[in-house]
Amino acid sequence: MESTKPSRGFWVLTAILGGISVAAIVYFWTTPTVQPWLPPEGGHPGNEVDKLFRFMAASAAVLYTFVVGYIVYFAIVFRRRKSDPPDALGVHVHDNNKLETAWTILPSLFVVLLSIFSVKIWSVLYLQQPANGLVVESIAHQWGYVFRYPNVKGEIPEEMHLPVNVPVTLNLTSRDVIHSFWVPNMRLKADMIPGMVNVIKFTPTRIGRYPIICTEFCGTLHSRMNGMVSTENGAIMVVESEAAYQAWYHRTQIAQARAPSAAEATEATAIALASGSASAGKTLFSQKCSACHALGPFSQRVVGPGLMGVLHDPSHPNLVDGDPATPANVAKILQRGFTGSYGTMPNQSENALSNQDIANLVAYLNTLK
Amino acid sequence: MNVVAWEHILAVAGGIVVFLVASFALRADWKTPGLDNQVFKLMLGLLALGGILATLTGLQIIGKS
Amino acid sequence: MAVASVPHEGQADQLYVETRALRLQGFLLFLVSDLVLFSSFIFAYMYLRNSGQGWPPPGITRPAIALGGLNAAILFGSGATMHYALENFKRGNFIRYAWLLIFTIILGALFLGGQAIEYTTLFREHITWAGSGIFGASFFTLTGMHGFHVLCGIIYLTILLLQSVHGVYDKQRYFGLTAGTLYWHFVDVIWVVLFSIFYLV
Amino acid sequence: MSVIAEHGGIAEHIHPEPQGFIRKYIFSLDHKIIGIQYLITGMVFLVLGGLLAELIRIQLMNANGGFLTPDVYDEVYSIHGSTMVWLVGIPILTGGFGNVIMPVQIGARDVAFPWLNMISFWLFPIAGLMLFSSFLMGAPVAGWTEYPPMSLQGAAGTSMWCAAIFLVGISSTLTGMNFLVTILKMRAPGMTFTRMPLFCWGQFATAPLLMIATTALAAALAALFMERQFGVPFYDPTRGGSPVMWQHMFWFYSHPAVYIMILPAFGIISEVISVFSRKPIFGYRLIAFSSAAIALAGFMVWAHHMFTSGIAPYMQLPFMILTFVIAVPTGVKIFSWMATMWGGKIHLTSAMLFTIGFLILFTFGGISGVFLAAIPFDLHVHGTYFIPAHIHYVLVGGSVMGIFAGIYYWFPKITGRQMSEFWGRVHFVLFVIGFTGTFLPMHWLGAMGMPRRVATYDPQFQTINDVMSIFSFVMTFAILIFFINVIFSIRNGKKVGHNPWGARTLEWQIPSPMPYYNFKHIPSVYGLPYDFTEPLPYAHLEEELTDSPVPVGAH
Repeated sequence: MESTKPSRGFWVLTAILGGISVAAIVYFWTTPTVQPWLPPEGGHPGNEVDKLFRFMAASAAVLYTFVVGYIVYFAIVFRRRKSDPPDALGVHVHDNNKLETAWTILPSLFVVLLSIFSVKIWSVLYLQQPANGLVVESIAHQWGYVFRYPNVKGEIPEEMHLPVNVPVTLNLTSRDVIHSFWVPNMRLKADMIPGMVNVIKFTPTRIGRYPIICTEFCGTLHSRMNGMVSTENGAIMVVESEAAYQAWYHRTQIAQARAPSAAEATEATAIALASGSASAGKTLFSQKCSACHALGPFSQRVVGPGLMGVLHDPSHPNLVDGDPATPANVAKILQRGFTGSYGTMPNQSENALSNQDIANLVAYLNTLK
Repeated sequence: MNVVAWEHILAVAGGIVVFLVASFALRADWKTPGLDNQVFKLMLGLLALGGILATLTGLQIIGKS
Repeated sequence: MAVASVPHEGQADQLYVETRALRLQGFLLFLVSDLVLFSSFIFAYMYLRNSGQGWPPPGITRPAIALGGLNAAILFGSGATMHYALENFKRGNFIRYAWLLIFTIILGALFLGGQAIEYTTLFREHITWAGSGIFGASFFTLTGMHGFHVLCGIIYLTILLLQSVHGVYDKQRYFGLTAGTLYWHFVDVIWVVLFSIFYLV
Repeated sequence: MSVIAEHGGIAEHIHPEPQGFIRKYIFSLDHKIIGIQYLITGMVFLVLGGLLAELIRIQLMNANGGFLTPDVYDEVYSIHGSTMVWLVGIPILTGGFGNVIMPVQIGARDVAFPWLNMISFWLFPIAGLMLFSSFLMGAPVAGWTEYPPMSLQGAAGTSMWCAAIFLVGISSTLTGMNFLVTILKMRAPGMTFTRMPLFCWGQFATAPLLMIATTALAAALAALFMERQFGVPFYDPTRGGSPVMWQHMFWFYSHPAVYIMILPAFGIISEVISVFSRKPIFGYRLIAFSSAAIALAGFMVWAHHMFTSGIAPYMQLPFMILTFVIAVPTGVKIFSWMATMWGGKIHLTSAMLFTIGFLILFTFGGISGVFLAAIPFDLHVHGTYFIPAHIHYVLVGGSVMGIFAGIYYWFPKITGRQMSEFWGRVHFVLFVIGFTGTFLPMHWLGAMGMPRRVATYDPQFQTINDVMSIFSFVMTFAILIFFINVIFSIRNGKKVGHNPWGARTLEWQIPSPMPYYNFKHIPSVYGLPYDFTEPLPYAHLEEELTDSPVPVGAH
């Protein structure tokens, strides 16, 4: 029976593997960018994700170096040699409680460490993003993205402009099947699910043009929702200076205002909204509206979106048609009906609403906060 | 007496009977060994609960239409 | 090494005892997987119910509680009769066993009848499986699945009754009856849950 | 002997072997025949799924596609994934190896319910045919996960897919029940849980997963089928349903499903590594119990597949941390296997090479799994090529390497002949090279911005995709060598005795191929089967290898 003590070669190997590990840790600790492993980083909290990546990559390198190093070493050193008798046996060790405890406790400690670190980054992602800033909505469809901006009428296809260093709240939903919104440079992703609104909050910090990519399979032309900056194919996120953004914004505002939407074709008569009664509106709502609209947040969609806080929700400054959420614009939708990404709603006559009914409903909706 | 009232009365009566029978059976079986009997006991307990629910429903204490 | 070469007295009983243990465990595992099936649909129901559309959703009336309560009492009652049927069989009281089993089958059929009345009432109000949103989907799927289990149970118990009339089971070997009772109790107990979640909360 | 007569009970009854071809080989009740049927059918589907994979790789050799239309491409990868999970991984590892080896290893003559076993098997090829027949009516396109509402829009084949997977699910559920009762009730006298071979521990941990998780999937599939065929609203958001609900139900099954495919492979690895290191498995108890721990924890982590699906941030945290926790028992296993190799006399046979390959590749897959569990990083790589990279590392680098190790290891037991060791080594080298070249770059591609399930992609990734495709041909070539080796060895392999590897578990103590009745006398067990310095811990095995007839009275 051979000795159960590790040989000198084992310790030499351990030293070599330790050296490689230290090199890996130093590399991931000090390398200025994680560029060869991930695409260039373009904003906050993407930079935080990179920190987690460095930590995990360094730990993984250490662990994997040791595992592979030892396995290969054992397979070579402890192989059966030609000189061994055919019935030669290995060292009969069944258990080693100290060793087993060690390699149960150590990974557990590492898991605790990793959990703490991940939860910290998680809280940066979800809890510590500034609430103010630009609110943009993106609605995916087969096969593309459209974007809505505050006070810009209608929807802008395939190109999203953002000012640099301004926090962004992105409300994501879909018109048909599940899509996804991924900007690799921002390290952020959320699925765009019909009937649900998912939110991403981030701050772009680097000017550039970044691809927007759909990562949930969405049908025949799913591959086309794969933004490629090199070929200008698919949707692009353009991060530009504040001045350039403002210029684009005003240009777009004017261009979009000139393009009349189909709903505008019918002329609406002005309604005296001041005369509305919220209590009458409440009754009317349960009769006429509640089959399609929940009294929940915007994201709670039945047929149309939820209407809780429709006039007071800072994360939805726009109505579904892209106009700002004002009582007059709500009345306009009730008069004209709506057809668009968020579904179809009948107009005033189809819903059999009088002008007074509309005033009542608007008064009621204004009380929902 | 309309149909609904009869339904209530029968539910109360049935519920009480079920509860009593299940409780007695549970008490009688309490010490029986074996995997199947353990399962039976669990089932009888739930059945007694069902009896209570049916009774309370019949008494219109719980339940929504 | 004279292996069990000659079947001797009691060996058949040994065989029965051992296969019974296997079959009992197998049958209980089947019930467990059936329970998981129901639980999955109950999870789906709870998930949809809490998806913020209010419950019952607008335009839906719930099934009548009075009939529901009576129906529940009938099914639970059949569980009690089934239990005593098995008890009587164990004690060798065959006639009483047979009557209790028949009574169980009748109660089961009554339950299905009540269910049919309930369905017809809902259909009359145009509440259907596919046409009434998540209420129709979850209510008819779950109660329908349960009703199918009751139907299978009725057939199963009828077969057991015929078998026992033909003397397939005796005081020592009645695993089929144990399994039938387990199954019937399982169907009852599932209804305790379904009744609570559809009619009571 | 009387001891055995008392303890052995029904196990002493041997029914006469059926003689007709159909009863003996087609509708056999013999667990070994059924297991071989599973293995062969699974291998057939492995070939079909592999060919589909090659179609995918050929398509991706050009960034602009062109080989297949996008729709056909979507069908191909959907069926590839479904085949590999449900018709290859699960049936081979549970129905295949579990049936052939497990009852013998616990000292039983068959599984608890042979009829049920036969039905389980026959559901599986039928379901496979149904799955492939969906190509005729427009196969499903939304990947093996079939997320609605996309799957609600899919062609008629999607309903066929539902039905096929439902059938495979029933087959799995029945197998799980059967194995659970077999292991609980039919172990030989003295075969306590702490003396059970680790392969049986793998099967024992897998069986409840098969039984419970699969039933949950059956419910999800039934709801999808009803919605597609009868318009019952469960998942369609415009009618009040919830597409996210499918994801919950699907992953409640499919996360345990990957453990269904890895726990038996862990078992195979544990057997092989001990036998070919000529030393006892290190830390038997820890390996056995960590299997059970992994199985249990596997039920509590499903939502880590859904971090981007909009579940509340606070709900995500427990899933992330529990997923990290699973790394601990898995790590413990890897370390124990390494310690088993330490100080051994390692025979570098093909089976052992595949085991070493398993350790190296699976560890990599496990580590990338920890990356994916971390929510912030998962938000970046979810739905990209990082995911296929990870799953192929754990399922090909893990399960398939385990399957190959198992086949090289147990081939002499099943056929009485040995496979060619030389071609086995060639297979190993080419397979590992091809595998690494195909799947290692996928991690990088995903992290850099290539989404999965695309028929065309950004041209900047074309070179690396071409390289990957070429390596995938190497991998296919390696598998071709393996199949030629198998077919050649069945007829012309070197004849070997009943125990060519000097292994100590029960199946190696009886003749090869294993006789119909497995054991003339049910053995008694006195200890663990891993201690090579001790005499065999079995009694009443003396007559197994002699020509003495099977006991007459057995019926």
